[in-house]
Amino acid sequence: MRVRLLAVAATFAALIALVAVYVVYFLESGPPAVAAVINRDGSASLTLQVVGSYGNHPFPDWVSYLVKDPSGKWRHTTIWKLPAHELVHVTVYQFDSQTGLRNNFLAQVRGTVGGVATYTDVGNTGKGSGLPPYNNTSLSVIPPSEPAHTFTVPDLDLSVPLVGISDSTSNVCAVAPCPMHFAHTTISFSFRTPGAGTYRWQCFVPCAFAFLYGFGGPMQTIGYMDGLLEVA
Amino acid sequence: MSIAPEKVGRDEPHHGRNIAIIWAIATAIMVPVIIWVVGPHIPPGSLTDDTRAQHAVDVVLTALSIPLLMLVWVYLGYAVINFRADPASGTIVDGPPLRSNTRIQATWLIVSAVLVVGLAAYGTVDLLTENGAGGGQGSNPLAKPSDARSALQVQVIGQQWLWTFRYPGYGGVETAQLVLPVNREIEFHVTSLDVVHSFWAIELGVKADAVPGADNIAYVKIFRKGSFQVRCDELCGLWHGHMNTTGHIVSGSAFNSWIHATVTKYAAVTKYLPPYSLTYYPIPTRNAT
Amino acid sequence: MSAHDGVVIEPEGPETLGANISVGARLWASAVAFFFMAFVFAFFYLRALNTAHSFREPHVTPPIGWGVAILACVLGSSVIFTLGRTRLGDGTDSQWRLASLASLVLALAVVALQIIEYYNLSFGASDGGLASVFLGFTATFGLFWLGAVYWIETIWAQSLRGERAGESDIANTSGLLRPSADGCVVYLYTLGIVEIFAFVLLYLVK
Amino acid sequence: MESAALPVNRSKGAAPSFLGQLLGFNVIWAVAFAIVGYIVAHWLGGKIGANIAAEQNPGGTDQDDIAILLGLFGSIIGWMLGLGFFNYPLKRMLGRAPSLHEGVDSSTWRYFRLCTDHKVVAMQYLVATLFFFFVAGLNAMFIRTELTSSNATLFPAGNYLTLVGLHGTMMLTMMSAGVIGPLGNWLVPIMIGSRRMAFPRIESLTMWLTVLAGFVLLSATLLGGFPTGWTGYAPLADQARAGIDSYLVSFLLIGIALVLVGINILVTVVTLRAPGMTWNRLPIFVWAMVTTSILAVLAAPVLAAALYMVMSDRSIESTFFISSSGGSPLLWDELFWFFGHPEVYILALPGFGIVLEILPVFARKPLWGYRMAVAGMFGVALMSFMVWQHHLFMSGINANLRPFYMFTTELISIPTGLIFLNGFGTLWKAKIRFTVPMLFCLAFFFNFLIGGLSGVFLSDVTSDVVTHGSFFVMAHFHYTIMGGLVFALMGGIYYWLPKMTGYTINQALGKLHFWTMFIFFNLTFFPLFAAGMLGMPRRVSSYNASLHTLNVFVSIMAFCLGLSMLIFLGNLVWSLVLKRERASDNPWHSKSLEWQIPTPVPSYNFEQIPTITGDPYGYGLPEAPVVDFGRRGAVAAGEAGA
Repeated sequence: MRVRLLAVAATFAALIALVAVYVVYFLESGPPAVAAVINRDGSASLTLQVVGSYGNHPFPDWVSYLVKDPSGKWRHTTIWKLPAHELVHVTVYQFDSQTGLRNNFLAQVRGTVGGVATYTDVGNTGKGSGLPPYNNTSLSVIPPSEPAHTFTVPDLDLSVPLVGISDSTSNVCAVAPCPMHFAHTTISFSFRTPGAGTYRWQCFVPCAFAFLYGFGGPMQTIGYMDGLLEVA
Repeated sequence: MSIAPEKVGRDEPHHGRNIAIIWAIATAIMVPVIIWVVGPHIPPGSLTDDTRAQHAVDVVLTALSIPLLMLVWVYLGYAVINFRADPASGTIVDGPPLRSNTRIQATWLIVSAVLVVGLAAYGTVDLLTENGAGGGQGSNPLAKPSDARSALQVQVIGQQWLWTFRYPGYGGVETAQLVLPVNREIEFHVTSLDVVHSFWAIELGVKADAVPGADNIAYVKIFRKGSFQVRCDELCGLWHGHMNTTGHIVSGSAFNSWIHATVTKYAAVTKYLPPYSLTYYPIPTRNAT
Repeated sequence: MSAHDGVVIEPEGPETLGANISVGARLWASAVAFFFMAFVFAFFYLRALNTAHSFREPHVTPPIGWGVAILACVLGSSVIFTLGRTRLGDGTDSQWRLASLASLVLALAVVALQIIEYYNLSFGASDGGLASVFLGFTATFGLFWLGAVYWIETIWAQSLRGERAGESDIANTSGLLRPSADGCVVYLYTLGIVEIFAFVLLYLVK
Repeated sequence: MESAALPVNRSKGAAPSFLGQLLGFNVIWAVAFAIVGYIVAHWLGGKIGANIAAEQNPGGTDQDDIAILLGLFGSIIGWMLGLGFFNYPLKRMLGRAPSLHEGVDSSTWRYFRLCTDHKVVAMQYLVATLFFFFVAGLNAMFIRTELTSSNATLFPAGNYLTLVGLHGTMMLTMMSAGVIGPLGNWLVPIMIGSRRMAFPRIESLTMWLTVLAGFVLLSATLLGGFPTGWTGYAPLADQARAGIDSYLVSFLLIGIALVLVGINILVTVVTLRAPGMTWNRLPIFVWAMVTTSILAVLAAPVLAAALYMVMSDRSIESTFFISSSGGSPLLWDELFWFFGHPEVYILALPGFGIVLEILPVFARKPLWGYRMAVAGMFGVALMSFMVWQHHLFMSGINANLRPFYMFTTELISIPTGLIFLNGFGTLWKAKIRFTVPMLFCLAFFFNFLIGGLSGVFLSDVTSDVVTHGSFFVMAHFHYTIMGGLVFALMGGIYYWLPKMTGYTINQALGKLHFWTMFIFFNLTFFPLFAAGMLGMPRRVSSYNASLHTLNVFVSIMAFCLGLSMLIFLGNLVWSLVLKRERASDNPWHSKSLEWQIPTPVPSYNFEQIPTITGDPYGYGLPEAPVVDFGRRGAVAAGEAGA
């Protein structure tokens, strides 16, 4: 009886341990939340970069967003904390090449202050269409073949297409975080946060390499091309 | 413990009659309660012709299920109370060795067959007269409303993970807001750009799967102004649970001014859209280039 | 359980196992038929829908020569095995062994021909609905056909071993050669019918 | 002739030594070989993939599906190799005579390897399916935890979908094996007076494939999870990460196991019935297993084909489900539900069988309307192949088909209703004993009625527009599967486990388990009908805030239901492991054949094949003959064996 009791207790303990492993290493496995920089006037600044290939473990060839934390360090997460009812100034350094949209409707800039975003090509010789590089150009619609990604928060009706670098560019960054000397497009815009809550955001360009409709893998994984805005 | 046959010759109460009386009373109380007290609160309300049809069916089905529910519950309760072995006695007593009864079986079969055929007939007639009751009917609807020709066509495009809407009568303009006029027949054409979604306009009583390469038609006529929720009803990936939006129902004139404002506002992006089509075939790229 | 040791258990006659194999083979054949029904359904369904007008891309033309060869080997293997089975009852064991060997060789030829055909295709799996159905249907048929190859082989091997032991196949009731061969015939004919369907749908229907 | 006699039970020599057992074929080697098999086949698949799909499947992505799928198949081969499933086929290829006997000895090791004793296989099945039942139940608890908040935040959204998929797939697969595996394999041979199943090795194979299927499914958590739920809708399945490969292979294994177990049961019932076991005397549980097996044999192959198509789409990039390239997502819907609807009756029919088998024992009355019950089960089985498009009412298939499928769906309630009439006839003027198994059977009727009536709402297209794909459906099938099958299974476990294990199960704990499970089951799922009608789609992690209170209530009730299942587990551990009180041969005073033989049942079941002289429901007629064992009778052993 005593031996059997001990055996039962040991089995029970082992099962509890297994459940704990399951919860910690599978269920709760997700990226951490990083706060945006809060400016003197109460507004927030969010600095992001988008890379064509993350270049690190576990998925080196996945596209990904990164965010700069208040200490100025690039962090690999897509869960960002923002203040409620405040202006957020977003700067995106976009290092990926152009893919083009599936639904061209998303070629427009929506929900930003002024309905525009500002685009600047850096170290990027020009568009495939032969147009000159953007230089602090404010746009409300961009040609639908140009985006590499979008930054879209459907619940806020906020959507900004992120123009990609030209395919002919050789100076391409392959490992995140990307230093600024690689070819990229800088996109900046501002939007006003709503009341407290958690809002999901995602990319709408079919940019996931090797997945059907370009929408698997990083496009369906929080920490890469999907994330949350934790507005508080 | 020993096993003994049941003592015979004891006066048995008329169980059948008792059960019938209790059942009749319970049904007579519950059916009116369901129809007049609970009935009005059964979703999905009376905003559109579809929800009215659905509500009517739900009330009828609930009311019809009451006699069955009561039959089983009353019988089970009665049996549990009256047909129990005496736990105090150490003897196991057998019940009467009844094997079957053709009359009861035949009655049961006939009654259930009549119910089923009646239900199917009712459902079919309902489906035909209510223009498909808001369900997606595929590209060739079984039942069209009489004023289908003058209906406002709205294309619903599901994509991972956003609903967009095109109005083919207004240059195929595409928006992320669903705005509909009141008191006008509306013809939804639901399709998808990638995986299977399902367009569920909850308060409108409209549900149609969005299947890539297929056109799924649903009709609705809305009677009052207001707003409604749209949700995705078929698992479509990461943000399936968040693929929702709020639609608005406005007066005919307000709709006209809204749609013209939208056409003007979105002119720059509308010129980039592919021509309006009932289905779209995006390249099933696995290679992002 | 040792308390029950020493109980005399009467042995089971071989006819029970024979009946098992006989009924089991028919049920297995029905399961296989339903499996391929899914592919037949897929063929007609996708052909009827013809989404994006891409069911049959112009260059998707399955090579009919290889198709005929495979069909001939499948049917040949089945028929020869069946003929051999009738000899198993006649008492002419040597003819039965020759027939089952011939059937086995033809059955292996089916697999070889199928592989060669794959190397000679003018299209790949991504070339539309017909190409998908073609590759799915033929590949799964090949898998089930390997099962038939295995079955023929065990019967033939058991018969050979019986010969070495000086045992006649008719008497070889403990080996259950006859019910096993009967079951195999059922399976072979099921696959034969499936292959006829495959041939007609994939190669002939325009 | 000497060789004509097939040894069914060799006399058991001394079991091999511990070391001999350890080094022989067993589950330890199976696990080791499965891992090696995965690695080797994955490497091979990588080479093949690089050849045939170099540009599509660049190395480095986790989308190297050829390698991953081949790896999973390699692990199946390794698993079977380690358990010794290839020994016999190889012997047959070398021409050795068939045998029916492998791995049967009296050591505990027989529970950890291929064993041809149907009672050992059944116990393995019971432990395995209950294990995965609890794993899937635990996932349900996590799902309810997430749903305590109306805006998904507790678990990352992708993990939540994997959780939903794991819960659904594991429950569906393990519960379709949950009755036919343990109870079917244990009871069918004994109930029909046989010593074995028709194909004992295949019986063992189905059990070990089911175990592997469970672990392969769990491996999805290591491969990135899968977002499709248990229905695996394409093309989402084509698009998903490699976790879906685990789902596909796992479901394929279950499909194969279902076909094989179905064939095995059918052949056993057709060929191995004892003398006098006419079709009219077959216990109703056996009829339920027969009808379930018919469904399994015919429906599961279609699923296997559909799964193959998804694998093909994912690995060699065919286009079965991609509409831009001549395929169609609707093809998956049709094939999956052609399997899927019979599958839900694979889950329902065993419950009917258990309930109708137990009811007469505790009502002390014959089963009322036996022929009608059999007809009802066959009616359900037949009809279930003709209703599948009611899952596609909103999918945009040809609208003209709907009235037909509405009609057939409603028609299927006629044979189902017969089961209720059987129950009621049996309870009429009965002498009910409220034992734990009986309580579960009575609750079955209560729950299944609600499940059935809610099904009428779903079958009516107009009403289905509201309820389709919502929590209403979810509540509906939990009422039929959990309220029906799981309640019946619990009743069956409490009823037969004393016979199967030789130990009694604590009745007081059993009653506590029953009442908590019954109350909290209803409190959990009944409110969800309302949630569905009010606009809560299935499988969402975020929902309208107005439904928050309702969901919190349901979650709390679900946790209580989970505690109730822990009482069940505790009862099993207490009764079978700790207390261990010997059960008598026939504690319930049943007339059924399985209760007339000694407890524990010897490995050969019957000293002599019995002669059946009546059906097992002769209650009310104390002298009604049921079986003649012949051991004390006039039939000499020599005569019977001739």
